[in-house]
Amino acid sequence: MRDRLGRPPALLVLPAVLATLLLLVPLVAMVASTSWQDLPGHLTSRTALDALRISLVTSTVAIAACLLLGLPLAWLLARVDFRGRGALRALVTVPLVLPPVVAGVALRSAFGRTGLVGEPLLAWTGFAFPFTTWGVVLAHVFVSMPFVVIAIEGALRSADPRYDAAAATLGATRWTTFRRVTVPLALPGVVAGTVLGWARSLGEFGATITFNGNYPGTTQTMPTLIYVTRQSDQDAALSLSLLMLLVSIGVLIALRDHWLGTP
Amino acid sequence: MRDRLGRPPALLVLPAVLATLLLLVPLVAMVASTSWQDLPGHLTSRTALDALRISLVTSTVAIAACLLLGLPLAWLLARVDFRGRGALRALVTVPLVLPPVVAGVALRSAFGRTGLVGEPLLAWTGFAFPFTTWGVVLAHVFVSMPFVVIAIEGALRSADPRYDAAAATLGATRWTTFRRVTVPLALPGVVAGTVLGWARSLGEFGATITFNGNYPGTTQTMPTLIYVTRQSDQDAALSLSLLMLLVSIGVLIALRDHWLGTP
Amino acid sequence: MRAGRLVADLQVAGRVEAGFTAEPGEVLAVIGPNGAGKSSLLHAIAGLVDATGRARLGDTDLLALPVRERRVGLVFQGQLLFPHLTALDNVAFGLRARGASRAESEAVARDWLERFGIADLAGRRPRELSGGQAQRVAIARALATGPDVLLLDEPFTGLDVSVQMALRMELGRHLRDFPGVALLVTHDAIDALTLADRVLVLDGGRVAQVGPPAEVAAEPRTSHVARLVGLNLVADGDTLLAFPPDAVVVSLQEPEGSTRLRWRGPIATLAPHGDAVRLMVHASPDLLADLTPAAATELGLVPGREVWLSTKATAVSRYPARR
Amino acid sequence: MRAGRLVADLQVAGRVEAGFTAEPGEVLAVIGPNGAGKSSLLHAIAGLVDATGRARLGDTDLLALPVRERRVGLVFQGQLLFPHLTALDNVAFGLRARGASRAESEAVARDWLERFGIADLAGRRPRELSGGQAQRVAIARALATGPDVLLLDEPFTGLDVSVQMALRMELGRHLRDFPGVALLVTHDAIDALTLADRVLVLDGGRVAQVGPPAEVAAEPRTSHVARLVGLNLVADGDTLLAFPPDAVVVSLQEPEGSTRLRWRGPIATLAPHGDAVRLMVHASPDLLADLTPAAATELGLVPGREVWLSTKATAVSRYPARR
Amino acid sequence: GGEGGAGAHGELTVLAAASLTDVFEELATPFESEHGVDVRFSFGSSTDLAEQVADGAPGDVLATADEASMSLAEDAGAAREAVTFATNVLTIVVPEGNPAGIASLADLADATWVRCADEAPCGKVAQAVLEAEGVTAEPVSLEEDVRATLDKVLSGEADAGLVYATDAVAAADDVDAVEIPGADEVPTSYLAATLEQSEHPELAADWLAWVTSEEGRTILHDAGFGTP
Ligand SMILES: Nc1ncnc2c1ncn2[C@@H]1O[C@H](COP(=O)(O)OP(=O)(O)OP(=O)(O)O)[C@@H](O)[C@H]1O
Ligand SMILES: Nc1ncnc2c1ncn2[C@@H]1O[C@H](COP(=O)(O)OP(=O)(O)OP(=O)(O)O)[C@@H](O)[C@H]1O
Ligand SMILES: [Mg+2]
Ligand SMILES: [Mg+2]
Repeated sequence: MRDRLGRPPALLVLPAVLATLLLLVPLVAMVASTSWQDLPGHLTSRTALDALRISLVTSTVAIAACLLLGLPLAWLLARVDFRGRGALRALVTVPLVLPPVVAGVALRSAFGRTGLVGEPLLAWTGFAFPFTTWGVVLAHVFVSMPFVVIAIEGALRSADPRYDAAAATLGATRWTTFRRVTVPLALPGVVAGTVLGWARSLGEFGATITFNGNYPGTTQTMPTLIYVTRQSDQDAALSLSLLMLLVSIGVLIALRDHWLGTP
Repeated sequence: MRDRLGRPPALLVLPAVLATLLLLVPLVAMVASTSWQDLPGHLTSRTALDALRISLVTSTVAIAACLLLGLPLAWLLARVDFRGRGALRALVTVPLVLPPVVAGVALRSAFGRTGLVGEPLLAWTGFAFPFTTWGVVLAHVFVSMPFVVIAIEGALRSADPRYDAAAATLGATRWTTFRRVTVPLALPGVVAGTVLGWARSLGEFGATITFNGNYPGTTQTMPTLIYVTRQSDQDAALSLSLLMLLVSIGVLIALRDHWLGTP
Repeated sequence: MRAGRLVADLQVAGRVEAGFTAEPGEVLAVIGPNGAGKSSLLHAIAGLVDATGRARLGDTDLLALPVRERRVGLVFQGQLLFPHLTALDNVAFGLRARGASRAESEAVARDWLERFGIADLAGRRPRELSGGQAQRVAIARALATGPDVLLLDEPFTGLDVSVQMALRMELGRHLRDFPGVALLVTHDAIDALTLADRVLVLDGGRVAQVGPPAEVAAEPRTSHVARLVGLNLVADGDTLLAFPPDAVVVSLQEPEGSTRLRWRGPIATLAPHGDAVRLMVHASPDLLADLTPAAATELGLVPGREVWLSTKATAVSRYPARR
Repeated sequence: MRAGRLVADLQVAGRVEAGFTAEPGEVLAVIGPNGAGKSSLLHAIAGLVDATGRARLGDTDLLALPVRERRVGLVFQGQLLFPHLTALDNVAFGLRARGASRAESEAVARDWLERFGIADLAGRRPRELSGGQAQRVAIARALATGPDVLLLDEPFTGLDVSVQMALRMELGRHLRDFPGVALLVTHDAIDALTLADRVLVLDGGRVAQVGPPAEVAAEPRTSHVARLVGLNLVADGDTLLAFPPDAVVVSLQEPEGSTRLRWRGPIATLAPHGDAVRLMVHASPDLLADLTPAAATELGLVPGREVWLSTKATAVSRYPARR
Repeated sequence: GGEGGAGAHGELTVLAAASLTDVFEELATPFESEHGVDVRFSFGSSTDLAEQVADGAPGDVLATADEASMSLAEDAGAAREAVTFATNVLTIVVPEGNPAGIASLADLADATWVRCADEAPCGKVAQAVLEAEGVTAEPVSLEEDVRATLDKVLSGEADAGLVYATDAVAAADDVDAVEIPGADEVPTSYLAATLEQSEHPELAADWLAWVTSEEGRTILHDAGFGTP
């Protein structure tokens, strides 16, 4: 069903090539101006490895949480008619437009030591999110969730709802239908949402540092390490970015292969 | 086809409610701690209005460019079999994981006055991107494009490709098919991608300030203004954020109504 | 199993408005022209469209239940096989959804595929099946869960003759033992006449006639049913006249005698029908007439030619057009 | 318009492998059991599946062209109407894609809907149409562009009798004037016999027989065609024997005489067929036999009962089983 | 005299470290009326600004919060000779009312406190001060800049933070300052320079003169800055 339909028209290929160049050229230019010989150094530096580990762990936990909570929300928005659906959909979009630092401030107002939820939480359990790895996860979830929910909702709405009806006539509960029909049918969209959310969370910087600060081994993620490094050593910062890029590409490619068969 | 299928199960509603709370509580907490009486003041402040205007204009131009270039790219990735498709898809994902500041640095290596492309461009045309409103647009396009492409590709891949084949038998070129069949069928996903990209670009801060500086009236967007204001006046910064939120929610709701009929 | 009488009086706005009852074990054929509301009626019973009215199965109020608790087995007109599941998994889906183990479900599913002669295609996705193969999977999927009510929307479309015959047998056997109510939508007179205990005729969204197949076939109330069973139907005030095409006499001049049973019009088509030639004539209404090829040639019949049709009163059955 | 002879010899791996020619203006019926490769053949001509071999239309090598330049009109087995467009826009789509103005396309499309009796549904989306209504839109969509080759994959499925009859007329008229090649896939003997100039019989992905309808009906080479035209078919070495069900004698004892034309087996089904009762007997192969209801009652025939079948040699037509 | 410099319709663009936001805006008002020009600021992090200047960012004056950034711009040949126009010293800030009762650097040991990261200018100063005082207490966070450090205290997330005296002055309504004896041993310097790409070099020089003038120093001093 591919090229049988005719060669892709210039009207589409040209913009696509332009888009590719636009994304490619800055990366090439950056990589070209980066010192590769520093890379092995970072791979053995405790700080860099710690930050990389925290980044990978927190984004992965965060994206798991985003899927766990966001997939049902996306489903609700796409498939269930209820009052206030429009408002809820708008609400989900809001954190998207918050500059990350403001997102951090919002998180603090809610989950900080003196925050709306944070204060009672601290009083009852002695636990507070800020300055902990859990706080980093929380920040990641907050900034990534909208991406996950909106991308997946879009995909769910493109999928034919009549299959859900067919499943119901066969005796499937909505939960079974969700698990065995709705989500599998929208899988490419779900994967896209996951990739977006994970990447967003991996690159997240402003909200995390505002809400959690930056301490090596607990809250210092790659982006915060890169940011502080940049203040004194530009080259080291770039080569750290490169390290992060390579690792995340590796993860993404592995994920895709695993989830979607051939990429 | 809605609740006939049975009441939404607690297994889905509960996580969705949790997700909603997670997004809602920080916003409520933030709004609660913001001084609303400053809001009218901002609405008459030249700086704030300039920044708001630049933000809206640049994100809108940026998302238009993203769609113009990114939609074809998403289509190519979803519908055309070619060598290197997997690599191209990975490439598109890369800018997602770049922390914004690093994205700014990458942009500078490419389009800066002494950059890979920027230098010849300056020599031939006398034009350079950095520190201009065009530069802001460029930065926005660079950071938002991956969101647009990946979200839309996911939606396109969920849509049934046999309709494309049907269109071809009716004599439609791939371009006509793209315009009249493929994109309309994946419209919810395309809208989702657009919303994500626009919002990402509206909240964009790091890449913009790194690549373009922070000149009121030309490159100062809302997020950069908020950054500067925060240096001296936390409250004013928050209330500027609030202003931005309100405006963007307004725009999003208007857009949705316009594009999708009832929200 | 909730076997019981199905008492339904359902309205789907703008699509169908039909009341009927069906006894447990009964097979009710639902016939009617395109757009008569047959699928809508089935979907209303299954709960897939918003319907008002009543629908009781034994003691159960179906309308109060969500789709999945109605325990209907529905063969959709458009199949709607799950595209991401294999044929086997499609058939096993309902069993697993109702709590059977994977092994058990697959064994039952495989058994159904076997019965329908497509066991070797168990591992294929719907897109890798031919139209008729997919249709068989769709029927198997609906039957496999052992539903209380069977709703079959044109189940034999796209099947080849032998499969149709075999499936009609298989389904006939199944329906004979089936304790619940079965509704069978069909455009085929044979299905309606051989598989059904009673026939429900829909026309323009309303019930035009209900009765045993033989009665409906003998005294059709709608032109659609008349055409389906191959009769001509003419309304004469409150009386309906039905007569077979081979009782129609074709002539070029106005027939003599005082019979009111004569009509005039151009020939619309002319086609072989068994050993005879079948004419369709644009009279009011359209009428069919069979005559021998020799007679057709002799009269020089060609499409467009004006002819007179008449029939002997003895060949006509007359019955009131009451509802 | 590239009217010309269609010379095809196409292979789709694992699905079909068929060579045939069709003259301009000819209607070729494609028949065969489910999974025989009929749809695959049509899709190969349209360019929707990867096919090897040759396909020339006049001077044009179809295989070298992308789908849209092949100028085929394809009615898909699953309709595939664009769900986001109205019935009118669906039909107008091809015209607009080929460059006609909006007004012009819509006028032509409206005209087609009118002809198929669904002009009042022009503004509906496919999901708001009944199955038969949608099928008519699908046919209209394929015809509206004025293609060089018409590929109709079971176009009459889901249509009610009168519409089928009307559409068969309409299509017959259209095909008579149609200068190109038309391929019509069908499971209905009437379509094959009345609309087609020649019949192409597929079986297991290969061409089993090609010939004029009358010839194929009289001397079927596959059990599928035999069943389709209502004949029994028995192979006797290199010779095929065909005989009608009403030439079969049913008895409870082994028939006397030395005829080799006798078989034995349990009755599989027993159903009214016209005025007669039709038996299907599981002999090898399965055989049909018609007898009077009186005879059936007298012999005490019930499903499962073992019977003997025999036929007079005079009722049997014999012909070689060559390809 | 009101009509000097680059003329009545000129515009002076100053690229300045974010920590100078308030004081520079205050300095701009009299300058604008005196020279009949508009002063436009582009605030950002010192490193960013220096890099931008090196990349040809439009502007007349660069003011950084440390020497390293300024030398970056100088090395690129974009900044003319720099002058130190202000200094700053480290101080402890605590939330209003000092809930954790911090009276000296030594008290940090039991507190949730924050300071700048080692790589940031304010972090270098903090490191030096802490080392000089022999304090080994570990903070919960190494903030990216002094603003973020102050922010953690302002919001009550941290019991104390090490920030510049100027920050303590600016936030005096919401935080209390605890002076660090010996902090003036390790001051940090603010440098300013006119830029190669300046289109109004004279006006730029006037700005430098203005911030280093007696009047300018008073304004800087009121904001908590020290003078070199
Ligand atoms: N979703 C819908 N919205 C509005 N009208 C609809 C919808 N679905 C069907 N209809 C209309 O309702 C009427 C009944 O449709 P239905 O599908 O029940 O007919 P049917 O008897 O099954 O016909 P067919 O034999 O063609 O399948 C038709 O006129 C159809 O156009
Ligand atoms: N995508 C596919 N991949 C593999 N096999 C396929 C695919 N599509 C069809 N087939 C197989 O190819 C054979 C021919 O299929 P085709 O659809 O051409 O049959 P058909 O003659 O049209 O049957 P029907 O009358 O049921 O529509 C079938 O056995 C089918 O299972
Ligand atoms: Mg129907
Ligand atoms: Mg087929």
